[in-house]
Amino acid sequence: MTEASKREIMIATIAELLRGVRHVAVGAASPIPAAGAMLRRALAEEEATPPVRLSILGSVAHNFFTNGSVELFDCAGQGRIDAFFLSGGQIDGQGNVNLVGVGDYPNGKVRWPGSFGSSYLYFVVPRVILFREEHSPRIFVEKVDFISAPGASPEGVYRPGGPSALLTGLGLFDFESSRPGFTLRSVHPGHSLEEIRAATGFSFAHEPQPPLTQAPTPETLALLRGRVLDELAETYPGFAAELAAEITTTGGD
Amino acid sequence: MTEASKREIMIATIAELLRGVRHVAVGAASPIPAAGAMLRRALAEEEATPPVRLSILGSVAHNFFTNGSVELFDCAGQGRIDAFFLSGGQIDGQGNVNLVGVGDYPNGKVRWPGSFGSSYLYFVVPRVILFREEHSPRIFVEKVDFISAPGASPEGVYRPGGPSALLTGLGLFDFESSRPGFTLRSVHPGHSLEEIRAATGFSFAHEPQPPLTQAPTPETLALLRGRVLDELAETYPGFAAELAAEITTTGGD
Amino acid sequence: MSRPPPSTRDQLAQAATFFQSGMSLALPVDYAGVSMALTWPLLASGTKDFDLVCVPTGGLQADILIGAGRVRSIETSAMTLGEAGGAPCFNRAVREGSIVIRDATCPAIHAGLQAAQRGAPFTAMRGLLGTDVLAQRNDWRVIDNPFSDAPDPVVLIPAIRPDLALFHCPLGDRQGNVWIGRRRELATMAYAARRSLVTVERLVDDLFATEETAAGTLPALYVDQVIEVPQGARPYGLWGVYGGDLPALKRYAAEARTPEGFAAWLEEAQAEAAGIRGGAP
Amino acid sequence: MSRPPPSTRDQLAQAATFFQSGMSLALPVDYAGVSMALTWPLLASGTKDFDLVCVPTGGLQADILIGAGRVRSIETSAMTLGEAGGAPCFNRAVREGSIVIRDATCPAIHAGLQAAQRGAPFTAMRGLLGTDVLAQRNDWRVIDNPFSDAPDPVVLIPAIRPDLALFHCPLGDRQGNVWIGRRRELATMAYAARRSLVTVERLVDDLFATEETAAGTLPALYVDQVIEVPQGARPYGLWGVYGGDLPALKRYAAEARTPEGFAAWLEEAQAEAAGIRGGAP
Repeated sequence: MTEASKREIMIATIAELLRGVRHVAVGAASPIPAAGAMLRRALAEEEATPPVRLSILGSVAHNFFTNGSVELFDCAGQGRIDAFFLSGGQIDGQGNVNLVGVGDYPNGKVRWPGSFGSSYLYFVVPRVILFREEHSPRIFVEKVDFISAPGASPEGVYRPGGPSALLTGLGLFDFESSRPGFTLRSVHPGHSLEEIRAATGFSFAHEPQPPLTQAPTPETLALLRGRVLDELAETYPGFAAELAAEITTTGGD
Repeated sequence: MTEASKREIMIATIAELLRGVRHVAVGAASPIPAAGAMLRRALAEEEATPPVRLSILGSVAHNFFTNGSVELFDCAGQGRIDAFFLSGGQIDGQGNVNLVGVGDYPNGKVRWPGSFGSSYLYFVVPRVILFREEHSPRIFVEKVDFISAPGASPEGVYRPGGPSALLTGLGLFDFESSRPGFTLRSVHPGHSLEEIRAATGFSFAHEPQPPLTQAPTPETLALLRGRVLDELAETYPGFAAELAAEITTTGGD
Repeated sequence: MSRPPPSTRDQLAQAATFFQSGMSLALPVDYAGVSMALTWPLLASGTKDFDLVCVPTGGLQADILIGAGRVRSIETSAMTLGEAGGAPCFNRAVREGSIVIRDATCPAIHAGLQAAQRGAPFTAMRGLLGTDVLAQRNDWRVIDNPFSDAPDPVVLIPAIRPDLALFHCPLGDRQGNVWIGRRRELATMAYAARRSLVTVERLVDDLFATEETAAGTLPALYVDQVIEVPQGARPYGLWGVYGGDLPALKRYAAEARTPEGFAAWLEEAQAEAAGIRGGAP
Repeated sequence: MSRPPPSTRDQLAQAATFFQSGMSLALPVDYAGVSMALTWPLLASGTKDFDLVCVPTGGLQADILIGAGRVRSIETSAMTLGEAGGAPCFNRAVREGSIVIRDATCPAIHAGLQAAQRGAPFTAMRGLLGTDVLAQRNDWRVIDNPFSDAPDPVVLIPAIRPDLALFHCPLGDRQGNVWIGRRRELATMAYAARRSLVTVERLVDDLFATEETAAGTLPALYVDQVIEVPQGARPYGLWGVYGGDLPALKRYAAEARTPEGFAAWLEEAQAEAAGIRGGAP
């Protein structure tokens, strides 16, 4: 079997971050998180641990909500969603997420779509995984221009949820809400601490020599390239084809 | 055609009280109000005035709600229900309604089912018709023992709705929220002001010689005994049979 | 009633793992899917001190639980056997002061459950001001509407989060989804409750097979166990499926008028449910 | 798109009686039943100064209305063309400051509509504290939870009561009922709005004929007019019925990048909608 590609490592990392969840929700346009969640579901079956439920928003086939688009938020508010993914146009060192735009609100120089449900879900989903493949100082800033969702909240604010990790194309960070701030947990193969430092606009804690992000075991990789790729192809045919092509040609990037 | 029976007069009176409504809701166990509402719907068609919608709660056939038992209340809160009927174990001279019981709450000597939706609907439905066929001082009291729903509210309380009339087996009253209190508008044929006074535990305004409650016109009576009786038989077969029997045997009581 | 197959009986017996003393139980209104079938394993479990939440009114099932001495408190907008009259055990318990009664009004119960559905701590509602319903509820609050310039008192209802919702509906499927149709208060109950235990008339293969059936389906996510119990609402009817058994309700109303009469009725009903005799309770 | 029969065209023209300048308009999320077909008579009516409420996010339809200069303000949780990218006219209008933007978050919009559905002046929701979304909304309030002993700030969202809801769904019937299936936000929009104008893929006889279809039906009580417009959501898809036309959305995204490009796109689209040429806009 060829080695794991960088995307496969990210997918396997997400599956690892989702260990123990019962229900994970994924946005329709998030193939890597969806793949990670599908891998976690498959692993749970292999390991005979409690089944994992996966809701892909906007999908007709993988969506078992029947109460309209409010149900995701209600469900999260009831504590029935254990994990969710969030991205951001800007993410800062305090875990604040900006989905609205750059510059002075409201008429800044760049306008993004908007906060969607982040201003709520970030508060109530216990394990929010920040995911952004691109890793650059434009995205990872010292301080966001607009807080769509804050990384941490003062005492007294109802906050059963919040960020647990940040995964990028370069590395994996843990979030500590007590500080609040990020700690680099591992660097993806082919990258370095120095590269991550240069690409990150905020300071973060790290060991002097952070370890490499763990590659999936051969068993996990086989599951990903077999069952999970098949499942993925149903909902994300374009992405699944890309992933399959990577595997057969380079075995990595 | 035989003369209108007392029940037919009450039904026609209700149809008159409902003039101009677009949507009236009726409880499942209220055949006389339902008959009045059906007669109003039929009259609106005859008179080519805007159609009248009738929701009979708890009925499968005459219920077009699809959002469970909350929909009646939501619908009323939206201002989409123009008229509703309310009865009471006690009704007092201020229009207060008691559906809970007699004596000291909660462990009084008589317990009735409870307030149902009255504590809300009485506030938001513009034309609530109080209806109780039995007319006795036990029911029509000076002051209710428990206020399930108040007849009037102080200034500043959101109150687009409230009682508009009280119909009993003896007569018809108007309610004036400014006083607040009842005015006897008419006495049903066969009864008298003195009889009503003796049967009513609260004082009410009245003309020295209140008129008789108007009997339905022959056209209205024909509609009631034809189409409305047929409609009624679908939902209230027992009541419709009783009504039909009254018509053919005595032509009244 | 056709005798339930052994698997149903076993499943009903297993359902006992859901029952704990001191639980709050959400029960639906009489015409909208009462799981009468679950009444017997609930009683057999020996659990008690229930806080009942009737959605939004209660009837036979709640009255039996009260008569059997299992109820600590009841929140309801009404207790009635409908055409069969008042709820005898409830009325007796209220007179004797042996249960705590939290009189409500229908939309307040819906509002409280919907607040729990949304994960909100409370919600606002109109009406109620000047009622003794409000005056007696020290767990409700009145605030001045902060969006209004003029004084505008508004009642706040706290979220109602029952421990367990029990109900019966027409269909369930192999994945644990159940079809509630238009009776969406059953969904609200399940959303709001920590767990739900549901009996169904019959099991089908897949309620998500078509968008038509999916539209009236409560997903398995909110349903902890589904048990097939044909006629599981009897003697109540099931909305749109079968009518109620008024003579049976009237018989209950008459017999339960005294504690002794209730005890006799209950013994007979439990024996019948246990399959010792034929016929439904 | 098959050319609509004259009756549909007449009905769409008549729909103009619903439109008034200064109205607030509720529009659904892109995958859940956007009535693109109503965009053209709305523009043709010449009305403007709309306050848009996107439920809970906006896309092509809102962007067209903004590009055409008809929008005064927009309340939304996001504006996007999905895979086709950002909403070009919206982005331009925000940069230029030509519309008022009320940034929200999805559950706040649902909560506001649900408050209106219940006739409540406001409702409570968790989250939002410490966000700039909240900081920028002077029409929202924060109170201390009156049910909590410890300090517990909670956001209150006022009821959202749109003047008109516009949406498209799979089926309508002769009585004016419409079938929304699982897209229950369409019901919430209609409950909350003063009036609703609905296009449907096709008309059937009676949606209350079976409990299966009744379960996904929004009653005529909340629907002021139903117009049969096959493919009425195009180029959007209709959930569970047909997919979206991504190339058409991408073409729009590219052309509307400049005011001139948008104007040319709009002229062509309106001409096509008026039936001067074949094909859908």
